[in-house]
Amino acid sequence: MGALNHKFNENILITSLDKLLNWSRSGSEWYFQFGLACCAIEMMSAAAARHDLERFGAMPRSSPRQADVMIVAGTVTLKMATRVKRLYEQMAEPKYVISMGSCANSGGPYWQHGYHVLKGVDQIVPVDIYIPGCPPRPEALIEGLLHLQKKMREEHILAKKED
Amino acid sequence: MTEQEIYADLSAKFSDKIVELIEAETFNPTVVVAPAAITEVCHYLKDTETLNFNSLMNLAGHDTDGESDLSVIYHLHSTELDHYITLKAFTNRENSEVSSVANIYGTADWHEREAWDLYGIKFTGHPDLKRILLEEDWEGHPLKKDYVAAEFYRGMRIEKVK
Amino acid sequence: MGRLHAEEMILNMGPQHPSTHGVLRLKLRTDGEIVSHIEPVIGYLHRSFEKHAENLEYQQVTPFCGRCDYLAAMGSEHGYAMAVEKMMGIELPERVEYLRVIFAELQRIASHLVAVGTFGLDVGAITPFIYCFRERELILDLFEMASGARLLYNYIWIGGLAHDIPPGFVEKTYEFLDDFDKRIAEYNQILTGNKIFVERAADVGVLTPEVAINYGVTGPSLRASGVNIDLRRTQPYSIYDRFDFDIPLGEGAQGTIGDSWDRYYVRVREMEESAKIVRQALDQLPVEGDVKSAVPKRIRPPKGEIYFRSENARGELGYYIVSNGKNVPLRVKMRSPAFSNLSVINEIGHGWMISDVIAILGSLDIVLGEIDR
Amino acid sequence: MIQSLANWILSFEVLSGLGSSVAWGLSLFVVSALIFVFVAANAIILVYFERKVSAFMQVRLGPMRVGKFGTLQTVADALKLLQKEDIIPRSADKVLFIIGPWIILIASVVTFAAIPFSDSLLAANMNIGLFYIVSISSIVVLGIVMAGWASNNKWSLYGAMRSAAQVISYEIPVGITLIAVVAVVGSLNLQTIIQAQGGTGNLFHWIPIPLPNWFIFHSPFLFLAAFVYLIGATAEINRTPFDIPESESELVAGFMTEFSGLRWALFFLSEYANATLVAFLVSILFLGGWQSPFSNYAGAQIGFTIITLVAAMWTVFVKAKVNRLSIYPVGLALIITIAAWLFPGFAIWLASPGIFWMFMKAGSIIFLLMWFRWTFPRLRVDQLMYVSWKVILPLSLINLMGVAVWMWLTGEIQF
Repeated sequence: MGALNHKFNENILITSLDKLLNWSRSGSEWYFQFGLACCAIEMMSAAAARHDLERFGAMPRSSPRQADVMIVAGTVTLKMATRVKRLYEQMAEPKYVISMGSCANSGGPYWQHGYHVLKGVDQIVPVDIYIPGCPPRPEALIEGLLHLQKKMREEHILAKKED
Repeated sequence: MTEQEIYADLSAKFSDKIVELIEAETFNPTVVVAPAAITEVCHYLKDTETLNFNSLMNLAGHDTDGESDLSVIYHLHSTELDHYITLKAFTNRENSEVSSVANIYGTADWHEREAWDLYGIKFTGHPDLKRILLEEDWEGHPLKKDYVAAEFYRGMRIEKVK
Repeated sequence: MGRLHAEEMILNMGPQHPSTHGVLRLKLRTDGEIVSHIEPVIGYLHRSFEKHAENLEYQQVTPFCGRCDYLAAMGSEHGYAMAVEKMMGIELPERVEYLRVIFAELQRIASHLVAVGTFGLDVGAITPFIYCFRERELILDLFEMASGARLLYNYIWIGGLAHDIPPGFVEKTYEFLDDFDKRIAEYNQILTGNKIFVERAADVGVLTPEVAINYGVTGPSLRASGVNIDLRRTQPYSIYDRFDFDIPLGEGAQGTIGDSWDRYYVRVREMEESAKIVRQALDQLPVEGDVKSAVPKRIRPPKGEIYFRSENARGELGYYIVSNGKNVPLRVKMRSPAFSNLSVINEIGHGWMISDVIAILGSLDIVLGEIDR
Repeated sequence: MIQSLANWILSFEVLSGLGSSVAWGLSLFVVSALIFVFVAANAIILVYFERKVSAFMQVRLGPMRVGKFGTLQTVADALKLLQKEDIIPRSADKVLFIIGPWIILIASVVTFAAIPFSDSLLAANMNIGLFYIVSISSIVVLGIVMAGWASNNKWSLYGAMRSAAQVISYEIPVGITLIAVVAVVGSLNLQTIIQAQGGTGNLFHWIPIPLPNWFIFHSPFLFLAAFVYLIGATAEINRTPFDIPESESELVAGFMTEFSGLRWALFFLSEYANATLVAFLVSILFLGGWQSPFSNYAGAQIGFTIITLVAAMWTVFVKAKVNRLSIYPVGLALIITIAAWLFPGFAIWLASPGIFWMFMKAGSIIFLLMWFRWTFPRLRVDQLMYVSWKVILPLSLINLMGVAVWMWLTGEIQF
């Protein structure tokens, strides 16, 4: 879609086409199976039987190429930060990042004395949705995914940018 | 055998290398050993039938207050005879040097690498002494009391601690 | 013509890999499918628990203990609390001891459920993982009733508990225990007896007792090699001597003693034993007694040091605490079982194929938060 | 069918001006477009079907929010994959990387030309139908190796090498089992294979139990050959328990690791096309293709009552769980039985061979393949080779000899 981005001015056909594309993107958020710490366990139980992420079309993908959403679940240490950045760059373009847990948001409980902890994943990767909690409940992760869907629905892929 | 008997046995065998037996202020009596002699002492503890310390429970570095000497603590346990002993080796702060027990106890390999990584205590005779938890290009040994974190690491800000 | 020696390849099973149970990197030197040397690279989750323990008061360190071993947080908090209580010589009311044993054993079942589930996932069976998480959710409900949190609790304080258990907790736990026994039969039917699972796990990564003790392997992985060491029985702490439960050992039912299948099956049988302990503890639970009566106002352990060991889900969890009389510990070193259990992977993993290395890693049940601390 | 289609096009006066070759070309294009649409639509439905089946097997709900009960889920996935950036790694071998997935898709779609969906509905009535399918479907492994090698990634290289070894070593037992079937029929044409399975006979031509004359009941050796073929075919299309080329837990995503967006969708499409192909082949060769199990409408009525009774007893006694979910299958069977008894016309249609039975059998085989995937763990590479060379190959040889001896014993052929 790179060539068609933001090339058309706003009219009925384009906005409805935008809506369709946004619907399809928000309907199938394949998240990148990428757990770091305690939040990864909550992500696994969110994908398991009781809070089933599959209901929203979210399927775990283990390769960065096929994932759209990178859920940074857990503490990003400095040793891991370079890897997180490289994995983010390997993902295919319309990609989003959910920072799950206060460790990923701002360093969390390790903020004061954590010499090896990166204080917030947004220093290295643009983050779309922040989910507070340590660890956030699976329902909170699902709410984060729904917020991301709402954000995707408002995007304009084909229409010109109004800048 | 109780710790006192083991201490008596050890000081009889290595008279000069065993410094003292600390019993006050501790729940497990500790035998203080000269840092260079740790390997022979552990060999002896492990190989003699009556002692048979075949399991090293824990190996920890320790820095009391940022000025005095660093120390390494070994908690040994014999699974057959079910008795315990704790060894301690003091080493000066600048070039801290302790002889390694990695060839005697397999678990000591990683514990010693961690002690080197976080306390800067070198273990002579260790097969592959390099940092285990932090990256190779990390300066300083964080758990020393007088450690001050660097401002940036590879372009990422480390908040000023303390 | 001799062995066709192909050039060896360094394969990085990198910090991000679906079956390294977190951020562990295995540097495999492979010759085709056969792995000739494994070098685990850890430290990707080093959050410096020990640095925090040197700057926070005794009761503030408890949440960080749970965050090290986030699959058995109750067990870690229980170990730390007992270590400090022994230093201060605090006498706990009976009710607190029983409640702590109930929570520690329920946490052991929950942790083994994750271990069994992810081992099935590593070997390729996806459905048992979901079944194990279904039971784990029931246990997390119980924890949520008591402590308010699902995964990391800060519930076992030094000298007592954060809150008493709500009414209806005991009935719900009985309900869970009755339902749980049927579930074990379900796992045995879908995974334990499965021919392909046995083919993939039996005789793979055999750990001999001497190598295990030398490398400091403890917990179910050690007992699977036939060594009868369980701190709840050999060095009973808390009130474990009042319950009768037996220690499942590896018998090599499907292969040699100490293979991956044994490590898996010891965990399944250990879940039954823990359920038995919880049932007995619930029967003998004293009704009166305030859980916060023994919590000291100011925690200042006397000058000195202690090394206290307790049996966590993964093995012998040791706390080496040095105190100088102030309310901030001088040094808290956590001897984490997974740290030593992982160090044995090269010893038992080299010479096998890549898929076996993954099965062996899964059978060792490692948690990276605890390894890197 | 193409013949009839070409004549049908020529029958229009306005088009009669076209030469017969153009009409012939047009009809060829229409038929191949029809097949490709069938394969694409089938993949869309099967992906949704697999996610729902796996969810129900795992005590969860599966896609629910996208469209009613998640029915539009795969449409949303496909549209999203269209929007994804098309990454070709810089150090990848561009040509192989691009044509790899296309070769796999073309190889798996083209084989549908020889599949007879019903006695009149088939693309090309080739007299070498079976041989054509087996030879074309072995090109798939070429595409996999190409894709795996081209993406210059150690994981995909492993996936490609594993799949090459696996598919080649399973071609042989599958081929020998097919020879066993052809030995009974004497022709490679799939249509004649199905026609040879009409009517009812007794089990194994020997035990007097009235059963449809399918090859699975032809002789104990062919009965075994059916399962040998199913195992070999599951291995050939890389589905669990033989899915080591794209095993998630070991090789990240196997040979598909470096593919993103639409290119990866082609892999997904061809995986399900292969699965459907195998399901059709099993039902054609062993379960009598579009033959109906009941010889006449009375048979249909009695047959369906038995099915309903068995389903009801299974739900009430064996599973002992009568809830909203387990009532649906029993209810469906009940409705069909009542309709069969009330309307003889419906019963006659049920008893007559047709596309309904073809899709019923293929659907049940696909459900079986999915059942395998969500229960079995994965075999290791050398165990997989052991199963192929030491277990299935000798078994298929024995089946081949056994079928011949059996036919001689039961007097089908005279020496």
